[in-house]
Amino acid sequence: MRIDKGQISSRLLLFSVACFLQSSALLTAFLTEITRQDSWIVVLLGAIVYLPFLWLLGTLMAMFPEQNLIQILDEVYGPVLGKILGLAYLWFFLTLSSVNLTDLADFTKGTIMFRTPAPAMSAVCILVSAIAVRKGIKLVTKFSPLFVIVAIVTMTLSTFLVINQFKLENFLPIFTLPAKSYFQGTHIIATIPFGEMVVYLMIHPNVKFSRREIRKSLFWGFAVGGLTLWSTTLRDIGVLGNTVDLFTVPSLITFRLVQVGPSISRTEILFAIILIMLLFYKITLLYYVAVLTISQLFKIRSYNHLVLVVGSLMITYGLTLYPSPQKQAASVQETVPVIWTVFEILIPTLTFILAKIRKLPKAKEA
Amino acid sequence: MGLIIAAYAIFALVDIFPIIRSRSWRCILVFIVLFVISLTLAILLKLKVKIPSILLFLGDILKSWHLTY
Amino acid sequence: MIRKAVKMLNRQRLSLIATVLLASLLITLLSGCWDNRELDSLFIVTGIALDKAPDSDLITVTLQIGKTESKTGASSESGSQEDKNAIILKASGRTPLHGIKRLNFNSSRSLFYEHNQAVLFSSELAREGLKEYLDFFLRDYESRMEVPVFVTDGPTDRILAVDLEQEQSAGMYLARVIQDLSKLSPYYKVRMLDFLSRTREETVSALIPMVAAYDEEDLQKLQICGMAIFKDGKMLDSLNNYETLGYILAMGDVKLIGIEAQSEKGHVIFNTINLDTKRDVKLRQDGGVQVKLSVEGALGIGELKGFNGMDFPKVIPELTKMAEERIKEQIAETFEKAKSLEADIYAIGSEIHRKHPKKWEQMKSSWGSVFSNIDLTVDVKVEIPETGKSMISLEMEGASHEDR
Amino acid sequence: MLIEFILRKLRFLLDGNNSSYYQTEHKDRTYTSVGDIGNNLDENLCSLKKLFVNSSDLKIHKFKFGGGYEFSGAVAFIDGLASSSTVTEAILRPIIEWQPEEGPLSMREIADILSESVLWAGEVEKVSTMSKLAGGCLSGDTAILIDGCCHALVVNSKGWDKRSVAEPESETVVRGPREGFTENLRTNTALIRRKIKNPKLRTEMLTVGRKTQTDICLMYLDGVADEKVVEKVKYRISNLKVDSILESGYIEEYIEDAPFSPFATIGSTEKPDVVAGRLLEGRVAIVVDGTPFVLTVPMLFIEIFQTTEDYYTRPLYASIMRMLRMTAYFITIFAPAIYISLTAFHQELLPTTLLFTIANAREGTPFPVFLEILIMIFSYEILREAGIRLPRAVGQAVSIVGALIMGEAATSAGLVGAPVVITVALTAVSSFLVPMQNESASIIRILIMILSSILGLYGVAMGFLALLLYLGSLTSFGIDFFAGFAWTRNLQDSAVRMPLWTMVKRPANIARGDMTRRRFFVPPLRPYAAEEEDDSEGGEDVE
Repeated sequence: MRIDKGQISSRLLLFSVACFLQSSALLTAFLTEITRQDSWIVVLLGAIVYLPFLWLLGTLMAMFPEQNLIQILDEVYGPVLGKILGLAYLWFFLTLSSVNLTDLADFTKGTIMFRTPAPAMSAVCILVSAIAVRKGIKLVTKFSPLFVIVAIVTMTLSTFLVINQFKLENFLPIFTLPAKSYFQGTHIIATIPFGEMVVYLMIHPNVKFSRREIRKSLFWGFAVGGLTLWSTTLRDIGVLGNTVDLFTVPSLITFRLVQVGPSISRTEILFAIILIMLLFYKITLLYYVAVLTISQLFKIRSYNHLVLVVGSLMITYGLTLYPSPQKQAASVQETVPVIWTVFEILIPTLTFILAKIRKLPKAKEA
Repeated sequence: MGLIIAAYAIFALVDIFPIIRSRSWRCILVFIVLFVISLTLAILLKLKVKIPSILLFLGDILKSWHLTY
Repeated sequence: MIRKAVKMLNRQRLSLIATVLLASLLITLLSGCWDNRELDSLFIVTGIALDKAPDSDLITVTLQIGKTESKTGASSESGSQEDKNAIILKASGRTPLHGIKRLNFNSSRSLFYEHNQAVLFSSELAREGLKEYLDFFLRDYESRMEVPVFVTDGPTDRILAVDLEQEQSAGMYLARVIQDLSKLSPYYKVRMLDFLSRTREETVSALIPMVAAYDEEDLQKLQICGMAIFKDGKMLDSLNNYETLGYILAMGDVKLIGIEAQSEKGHVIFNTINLDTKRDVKLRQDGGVQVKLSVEGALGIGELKGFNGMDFPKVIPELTKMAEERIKEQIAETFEKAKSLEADIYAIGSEIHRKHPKKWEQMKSSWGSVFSNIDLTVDVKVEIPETGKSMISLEMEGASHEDR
Repeated sequence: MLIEFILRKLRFLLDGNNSSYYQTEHKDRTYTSVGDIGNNLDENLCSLKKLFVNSSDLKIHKFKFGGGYEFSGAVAFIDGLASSSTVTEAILRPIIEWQPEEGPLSMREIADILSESVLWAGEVEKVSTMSKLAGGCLSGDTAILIDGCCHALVVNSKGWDKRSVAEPESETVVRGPREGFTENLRTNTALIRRKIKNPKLRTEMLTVGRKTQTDICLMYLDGVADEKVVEKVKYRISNLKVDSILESGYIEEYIEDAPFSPFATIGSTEKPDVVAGRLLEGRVAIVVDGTPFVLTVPMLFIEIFQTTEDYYTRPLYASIMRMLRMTAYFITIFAPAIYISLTAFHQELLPTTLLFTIANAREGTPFPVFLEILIMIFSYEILREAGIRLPRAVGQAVSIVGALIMGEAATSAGLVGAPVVITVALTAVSSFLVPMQNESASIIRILIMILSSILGLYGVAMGFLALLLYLGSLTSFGIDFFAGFAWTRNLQDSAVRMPLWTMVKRPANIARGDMTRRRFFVPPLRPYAAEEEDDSEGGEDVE
């Protein structure tokens, strides 16, 4: 019983994955506070650490091509436990989308609109992304090629504009930090930007691709997204050097330093707007997944009437999550990675092993 | 305060009639539950009531198990 | 079929009514437009200056506002001081923000810092230390990181109130001057970010260009007169233009600078085509530091005087030797001054910190003394490819005739 | 009374079927209940007169014919619609001069003989009901009734005076054919036929509208157009239970996918070469009698930026012009909004000198920026409408004088700043580069201006995304209206117009059948290319 009949091609999925990762370029701010100049190494490590789980994600999709995450859970863990895990994942997706939404509102409030209340901005964002979510997966992922190209062009343009302030020795004191902070940095990177790709377990039934193509498109999307993320961190460290941990959003300060002749300066607003559009894409995708999970769990046929309600819940729930940015920064660095690991790595691996033991896909074919 | 009530009333108007017309009890139930939760949260927030955040709560539990950094 | 069409129409009509209602509510709900600041309700700040209050231990904050006069003859805002093209607002307070907040009471428009062109500190204030006054510039959203910083030789309000005929305001004039100077070498322009990052490194001392106002007949003029040396946020001393040249040559990446050389044979001024310095810092076993500066580059002859009776092939090696002597002498001179003040203006400390972090831990505490007895070797290799339009100067004319 | 109204509305909202709608649908079949043609001529004539009661232009002429003038008949036609020369020459004269051979002839044989051999007219139809006879008369044919015969003959004698083919005002062109469609359906279909001389070009006739009985002709290239779209168009048009169709605009509203959207999802044009071009790309053309505007379905968003000249001029220049149109479209929608957000919200984006010039201009102007721009745009819309409505000569003068006085006086009086006038002028001029989307652009411009006056650049960004998503959700007859930036193969003709010899395939999302437009051949750059070229098997073979 597939709720959204929309079918998208595997190339569109590739772009959607790439865009999904690129849009979390804002979150590198949490990382640089811990691993200052070496954050670019940590991003690399995080990517490598996540690769096996990416492979696992691909195999799960190959094993259950027609069922999304909730149905897989029902089948592997049985109806009762499956339902409970489904509810847990529902909470996870809802929290994920509302955290990102509040992130967007706070980022805009922090950079462009200082006195506008954050819920006003998230309300507008929800209204606009509701247009896409109501229409289904086809529209949500329809413009992902555009966003990927815009992200890459912005990244290269901004690096080019700031190149004259790029000092190689800003990277220099390498490996001077304690080992614990490297482990913590890798853990953050592996779970927050990359781990969230578990969301695609809900979307893969809507994608027309053969078994071999699944891993190919997932991997290429992961590569493009990860590469852009990595080069953003490189650029920020190269320009800011030792002051990188001083600022809340380092890439924004890099854009502030763009000085091309007397007239073109202070262009960080334009770059901020582009970052907002990218984050908008990620929020729309998470919003769509949250709505899909609810309607899948409660077996509702047409989900587009629930869209606005879930949106309003996201706004209000998001406001209760983090009373202050300091608490948010602290929790993201310490507790959130652990919680996310449970959902993004432990449960999928468990499902994979159980499915292999009970040889489940075979039962379906028989 | 009034604005929030007006906003919620309007977007309920958008969705309630199609749902009732679709006659699927399950969907109506879920809609009402979600609507009530988000409305109460909004009103509580407006009244500046301190709502404990789930993420921080989970964080403290994990801290007590020394699982965090 | 018709029922389905009608149902589709109903749904569409309903959703249209609802969206229109939602949009209208959105407008009323959000019509607060919080961030809306009309242009004519703003004072556009083009220069901020901090100064020591004459009697008490407070500081005076002087804001220079770009004056906007409307061509249509509508009422123009009268500033507190009649001035042709800039309004000067002054207030005193314990900290910059404290002063500014008091300003808000008597000015009809809100202050707008985004277009600030220059930040000036008076030298007395600088001597007492600027660290505690920097926090406003670091924290405020609207203060830009790439604003150039200056130290004024004397009270700042005289600088800001200077009435220039060409530029709109002194702040803009200073920004233009620094922009041109940075074409000579990037180390002239000190931005707020550079100043902050250097003050943050305790061992490294920052340099800020100094500005002085001087009177020429009735016109007032502004002039950059060297650099002020800071250590840990406090101003120690200043380098005059000549010594600043030595510092610039030591840091490298120099263009268009004029170098003057004098010897018994004649006098010459070179135009630098490009000069770059490679710095090689080595730690000696006994804890001392050995710095080797190798300067290479190309110079063009700007002006020749003397050298009578010498033909061109002999003049060139002579000039090269004079140039190399001159550059070495200038760099050494400034280096001596820096060593005497124990002020590491060349950021050698942070270089050691980057290259040998472990050794740096021990040296950090006693870096002042270590720096003061660094032994410096400078070797300069220069060629002179360009001689301008004419090869030989008039005095040299006579010699070439006889040879032939 | 009020409560009852509310209850009815509630019941309508809750159960959704608007029951009241069905009771009012009366059957409008008054004139069809007249019945069949009888044997007696006078009876038939008086029922015909009863049908066309007091319509003075119905002409009925009785005559006698046959060898000894023993048969009597009558001719009925509408004066003005039927051309009198055909009525007299092609119908009356042959009947009267007809000398029947011997032998008794039944009335039925007479009718057959008349229709096959005697009449000189091209199209003769045997009709047995009065409604068909009346319909024939109304569409310009002549009806022949014979005493004693229960059949009547309807002869094609259409001949009203038509406008000649002229250059359309709305789409002037520098290079390319200048002929435009006229109000007459047959001339329009003929013009298209002359462009595409191919038997596979189907023309299917439909009549719509109970009162107006307008003729609609669907034209499409069999084998190239998508069958599903053709079926959908036919289905939607034939199921139109409407009273009247006076212009193709009616049809456009009735059958388009998104009735409430400001964007037109059905293309309309006045030039046959445009219609021919679109038919070759696999589209369906709807020619409506009585209007020079022919609809082409399905329409894509990209067609706004495609003009006919793009394909007639050099590809490089055409591509640059197309990009210019795209930027113009962006400017006409977003320029006022961006101006508001720059001057009212994010002043730090402007360079300092520019900021001071704008501040000087805005010093002392009474209104906030948003209101100022709204007034100027509102007055511009008034001027534009005045320019169109007035007769051509006066119209031009009004718009120029109005713009000058309005702009100049407002600035000098200090009501409006000069930069605002410049922005509005720029928006106005760039909206003329995309004439087809003019009305939708002005609506969306206002919405985005409101958003930007509330949330500044963030509002503009959200407005842009909403517009993008809304366009993405529109479909025109099942085909994505705005495929923009999607990874498709027919990017060859979107932002850039590739040279003709590279555009081998028809647009993938529209055409279905025979996809190759032309065999891929190397452009005649090489001197000897012409000789060895054997263009034997072209795009499609003509059986």
